[in-house]
Amino acid sequence: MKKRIEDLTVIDNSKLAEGFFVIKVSSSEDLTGIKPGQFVQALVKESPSTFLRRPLSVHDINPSENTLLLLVQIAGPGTERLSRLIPGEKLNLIYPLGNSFTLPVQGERVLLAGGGCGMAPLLYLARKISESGVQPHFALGFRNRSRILTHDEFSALGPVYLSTEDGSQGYRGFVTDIPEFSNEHWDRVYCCGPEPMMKAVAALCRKRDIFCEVSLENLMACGLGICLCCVVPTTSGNLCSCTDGPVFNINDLKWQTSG
Amino acid sequence: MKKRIEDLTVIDNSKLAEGFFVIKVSSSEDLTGIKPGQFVQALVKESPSTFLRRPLSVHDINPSENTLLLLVQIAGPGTERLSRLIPGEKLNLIYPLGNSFTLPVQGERVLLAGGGCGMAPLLYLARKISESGVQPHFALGFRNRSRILTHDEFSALGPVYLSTEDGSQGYRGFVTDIPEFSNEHWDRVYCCGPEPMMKAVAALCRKRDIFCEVSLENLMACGLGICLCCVVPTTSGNLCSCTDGPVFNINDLKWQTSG
Amino acid sequence: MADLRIKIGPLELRNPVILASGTCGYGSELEDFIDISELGGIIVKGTTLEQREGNPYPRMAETASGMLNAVGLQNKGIDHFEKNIYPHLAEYKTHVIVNINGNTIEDYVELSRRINSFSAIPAIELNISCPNVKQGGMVFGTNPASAREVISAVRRVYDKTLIVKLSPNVTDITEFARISQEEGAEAVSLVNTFLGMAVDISNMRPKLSTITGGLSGSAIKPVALRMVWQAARAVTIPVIGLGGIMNAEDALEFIMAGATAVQVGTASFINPRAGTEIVAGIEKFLIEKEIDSVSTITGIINRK
Amino acid sequence: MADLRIKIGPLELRNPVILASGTCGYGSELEDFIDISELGGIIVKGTTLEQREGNPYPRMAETASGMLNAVGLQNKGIDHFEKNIYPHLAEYKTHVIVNINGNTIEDYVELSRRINSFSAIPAIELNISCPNVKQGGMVFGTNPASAREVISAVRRVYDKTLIVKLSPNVTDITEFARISQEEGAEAVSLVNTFLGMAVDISNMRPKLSTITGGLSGSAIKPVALRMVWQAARAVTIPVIGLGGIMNAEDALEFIMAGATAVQVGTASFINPRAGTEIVAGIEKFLIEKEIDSVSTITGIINRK
Ligand SMILES: Cc1cc2nc3c(=O)[nH]c(=O)nc-3n(C[C@H](O)[C@H](O)[C@H](O)COP(=O)(O)OP(=O)(O)OC[C@H]3O[C@@H](n4cnc5c(N)ncnc54)[C@H](O)[C@@H]3O)c2cc1C
Ligand SMILES: Cc1cc2nc3c(=O)[nH]c(=O)nc-3n(C[C@H](O)[C@H](O)[C@H](O)COP(=O)(O)OP(=O)(O)OC[C@H]3O[C@@H](n4cnc5c(N)ncnc54)[C@H](O)[C@@H]3O)c2cc1C
Ligand SMILES: Cc1cc2nc3c(=O)[nH]c(=O)nc-3n(C[C@H](O)[C@H](O)[C@H](O)COP(=O)(O)O)c2cc1C
Ligand SMILES: Cc1cc2nc3c(=O)[nH]c(=O)nc-3n(C[C@H](O)[C@H](O)[C@H](O)COP(=O)(O)O)c2cc1C
Ligand code: FES
Ligand code: FES
Repeated sequence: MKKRIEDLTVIDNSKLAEGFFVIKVSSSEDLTGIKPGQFVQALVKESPSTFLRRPLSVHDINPSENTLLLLVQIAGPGTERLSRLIPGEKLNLIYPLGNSFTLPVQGERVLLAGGGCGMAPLLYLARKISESGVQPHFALGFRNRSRILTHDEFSALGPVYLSTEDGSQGYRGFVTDIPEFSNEHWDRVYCCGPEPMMKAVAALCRKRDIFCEVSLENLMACGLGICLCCVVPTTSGNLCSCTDGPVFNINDLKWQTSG
Repeated sequence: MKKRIEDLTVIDNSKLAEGFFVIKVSSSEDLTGIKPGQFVQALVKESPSTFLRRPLSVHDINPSENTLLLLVQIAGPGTERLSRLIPGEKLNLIYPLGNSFTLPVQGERVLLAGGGCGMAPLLYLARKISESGVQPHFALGFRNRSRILTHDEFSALGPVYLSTEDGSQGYRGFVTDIPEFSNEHWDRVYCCGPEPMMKAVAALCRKRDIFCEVSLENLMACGLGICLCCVVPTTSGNLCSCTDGPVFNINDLKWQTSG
Repeated sequence: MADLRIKIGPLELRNPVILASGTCGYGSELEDFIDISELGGIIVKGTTLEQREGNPYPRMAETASGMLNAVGLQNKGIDHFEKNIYPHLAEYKTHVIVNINGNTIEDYVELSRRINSFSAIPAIELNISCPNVKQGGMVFGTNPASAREVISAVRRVYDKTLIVKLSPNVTDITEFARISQEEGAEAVSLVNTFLGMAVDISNMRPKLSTITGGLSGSAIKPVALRMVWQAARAVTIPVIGLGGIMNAEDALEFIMAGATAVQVGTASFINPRAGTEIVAGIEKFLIEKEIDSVSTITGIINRK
Repeated sequence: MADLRIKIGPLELRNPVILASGTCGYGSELEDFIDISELGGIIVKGTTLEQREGNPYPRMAETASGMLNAVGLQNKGIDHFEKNIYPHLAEYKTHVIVNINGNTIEDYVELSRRINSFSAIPAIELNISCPNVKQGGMVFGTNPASAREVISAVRRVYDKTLIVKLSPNVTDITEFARISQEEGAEAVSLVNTFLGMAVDISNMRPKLSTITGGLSGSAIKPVALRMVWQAARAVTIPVIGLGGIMNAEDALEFIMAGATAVQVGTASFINPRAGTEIVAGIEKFLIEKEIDSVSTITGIINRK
């Protein structure tokens, strides 16, 4: 799909949990060519401290409404301004950007592991996996009960295993402490979340020799493969996480030391 | 009155004419000490291109509501953002700033001449003049009919003489072309408007030896007499229009060349 | 219609808007958004003789109305360029200029010699102003004697249009503009990025892996504009102005201050169509003001 | 409670936050908003021997995250200062420093001699970096030999704390910091404004009456911070950092980069309470991080 720059219209913006919002925007162009794992570069207007665009994963696509969902965690002035978008406002996006997750093949057992705003790309991925006839399972980790992000859309697609760091809901600990993660057989693990989580998941997968893709959130200036600011050291040299990624197979990353 | 910095609450923001807005803000502090001709420095949040505050005249004060009115003309990004303030939003102001008009004494005939957003300080001035027992008269000039700003509040206080450049309403021409201006006797003329208007009014007054005060709109950075950016050449050297002004007697200004 | 054509030495550009090196890749990255041929030219990524991995991540930090970068000239080297990139570039219907970099004078000379033979590259931009490399780069661009040496050496081997890209990190920009002219450059372009830094107070460390990096974007416009104005008064060769140009108004400020052409850099990250929109905006301005040709307003503030 | 005290030569400041010259008037302009005595110090307006009218209006232009000014040292001269301003300043319970300016070395010397006798003024800030005057000012601050000459001359007649305010419009800031130290200054402060300009495209003229002016505000922070970091590594005397400090986070960046103290400039125009809020913010940061004293984090990025 060709990249485009477009003013989309905000249809809805709802608070999911403290500091987390889901923004729904509608497009006048066809959105169905977007692949799971791809992201957008959002223009934040009217924030004096936001000079560059903000990269955000495609959280979901609703083809019948032709809407795109973003799951945004307030991290600073840019995301704060986005969290105050009101229906009817325009949101200028450059999209779709980046590569995408490798979909499983029939009969494989797949686990989608994530936490916080790292859950963002997993919903659309799960939907695509589900559409391809494979059942996604989810391992989702949160700091505590109050930080759990609504997961109805997730459970509609497959079983959800939860962990909280303080044990206030689900298993106590990190996603990697979820028993199903270690005890069951997985052909593929897809992960997006805070770097320590992704590294822990990667380590586990490497040990058990499971195919694992992670989606990185490196700092980006352009999102178009131009500025070379978002580089990741890989086995084939410095690659751009905005064009060669954000999705990487853990075997290509130079993270292995932590495994 | 001491200067203060305060978050006031927007109560109302209505469009007066194309590009003109009246913003009403309420304060938790007493506003009655503000003098006619004084101004505020408004903080424009969420405008990436607005680094400094924006000076705006006090358009009116309603002591019973403890509200302050601003008459804003959209001139650029700062005033544009202000024009979109919605009730409930906060507007941070530093006020009251500057000197004030010299009120007339009993029995004097006074004319308040202005146009465009230069009308802003004249309403509060007229109210104070009226309270002091003197009847204000108004000479207001506009480009054309559609640019005329509602003047009900003005006519409630005294007779209003109108001019439009194209003659679409009132007298054709500039405020100085209004017959009452030239034909009647005036003890004092107060003027605020575009520089050419003020210079024309000043010239007329000087010829007829009428006491005349004008309110200048020099570019300002601080509004506090610190930066010395807003200077006006006067007979006593460069003075700050933010502290020694914005109101100046025309005899003190070095404009006289045009008279 | 207004006449937007300008000349840089022997080179005629259809309009004065060029995409800046390092901010437009090799052009292809922007092809989904704009028709590269509508531009006056593009200057492709900083190129070196050998392949370079650049600096470690993080290489970027946002600042007020600007950004810092510390890319460090990551590129695959001239061989790769010739084999894999040049064929595509040769198809663009606009001028494609290569921005060249080296550690030593010999590097610059060798690279210029190579590029001299690429028939579809009518000009090079000699980058003596990259702040993000330990050797070469800004070291040449902040020392008058070194600047003279490298420009003169390149001039001897390069016989097409030579543009020297100056560093703003100097006391007197006119000195470097004059040296470029004296050594036979057809034009100077300025500015490259300002050396800046940012600190992450939460972990009490610099935000960039290299501590310092190059500042670009709107923040630098007033200083860049002043330098372009100074340089344009100091030399007779064309000055190509850049630094914080985000829209047509910004571009017009540079042109009125004396820039024959302008480059659009960081703006393309925020609006990939910035370059062509600036072309359209300049034309619109001229038509509205009933000015026939963009050259009428070049340096006009000096004449009013 | 964290210990915010710092020392500039013999001078102890209760905290490292000083209001910058030209942006706090004589202090009294801010008295409705803050208690001046809560600050580490204030540096009053640029003062000259004789009265000056400054430059013609317009003297100001807003830019992206910054502003240009071309005030040109308007002030009533040292006699007026002594008679009408000094008595009030003498009452402040914080250090009041005078920023001094001259056309010639003799001016600077004579002015320093005069101020040396004012018992309530414990320090001067020698401004060799004003970009808005034709003579003196930045001319001294961008030429190493002249800088050395004026600092050394002032040092001979001034025996209290001497701070040299450096210009950022130079290739190598460390050279000027070193010269200041060698000539016996107790501290350097940097940066003054960057020489910049802006063009009004509607009337095709410069926005400032003087064409160029001094850029201040957030826009300059990354470059100012880099210079402070460089200077702090080049000299052993304290470096006072400024340039675009708008809040406590910005101030902490400068301190972590090596500034012993900071100055708050343009920020006071937007928030007249910026100075005291920054004091409070630094203290809050230290308490939250359980750091006893601000000096612990001075230059910490160089040690991590
Ligand atoms: C490919 C990609 C996809 C992303 N998807 C999402 C998403 O779906 N939902 C979401 O909420 N966020 C997502 N992010 C992160 C999001 O881009 C940042 O949180 C956002 O840019 C912060 O902007 P801000 O102005 O709010 O805060 P800033 O003030 O810019 O930053 C606040 C803090 O967050 C850090 N930060 C900023 N940008 C990033 C980044 N890219 N990665 C990690 N840390 C960062 C800063 O260093 C700083 O400490 C994604 C990032 C990338 C690169
Ligand atoms: C004491 C004083 C009282 C004022 N009272 C009012 C008022 O009651 N209502 C009102 O609408 N406006 C008033 N103004 C003018 C108002 O401050 C400017 O229109 C405003 O600052 C423009 O900001 P902006 O961001 O919208 O536009 P900018 O982009 O900042 O400016 C747009 C255009 O307006 C010009 N401009 C900017 N500031 C001024 C200024 N101070 N004077 C003249 N031209 C300016 C600029 O040069 C530019 O051409 C007053 C100004 C002063 C100094
Ligand atoms: C990410 C990035 C990479 C850059 N790479 C180069 C380069 O390789 N060669 C070069 O001469 N300039 C390079 N520059 C500098 C730009 O070409 C330009 O001089 C500078 O960014 C100022 O212009 P701007 O403010 O419009 O971006 C780079 C700038 C950025 C932001
Ligand atoms: C309006 C204005 C007037 C100034 N006057 C002086 C001055 O008289 N002497 C001086 O040394 N610096 C002067 N400066 C420079 C400031 O002290 C400071 O060095 C500069 O503004 C950078 O800091 P900032 O970005 O925090 O404002 C002035 C700055 C401004 C904006
Ligand atoms: S963000 Fe610019 S190359 Fe990836
Ligand atoms: S606006 Fe700063 S002194 Fe008047």
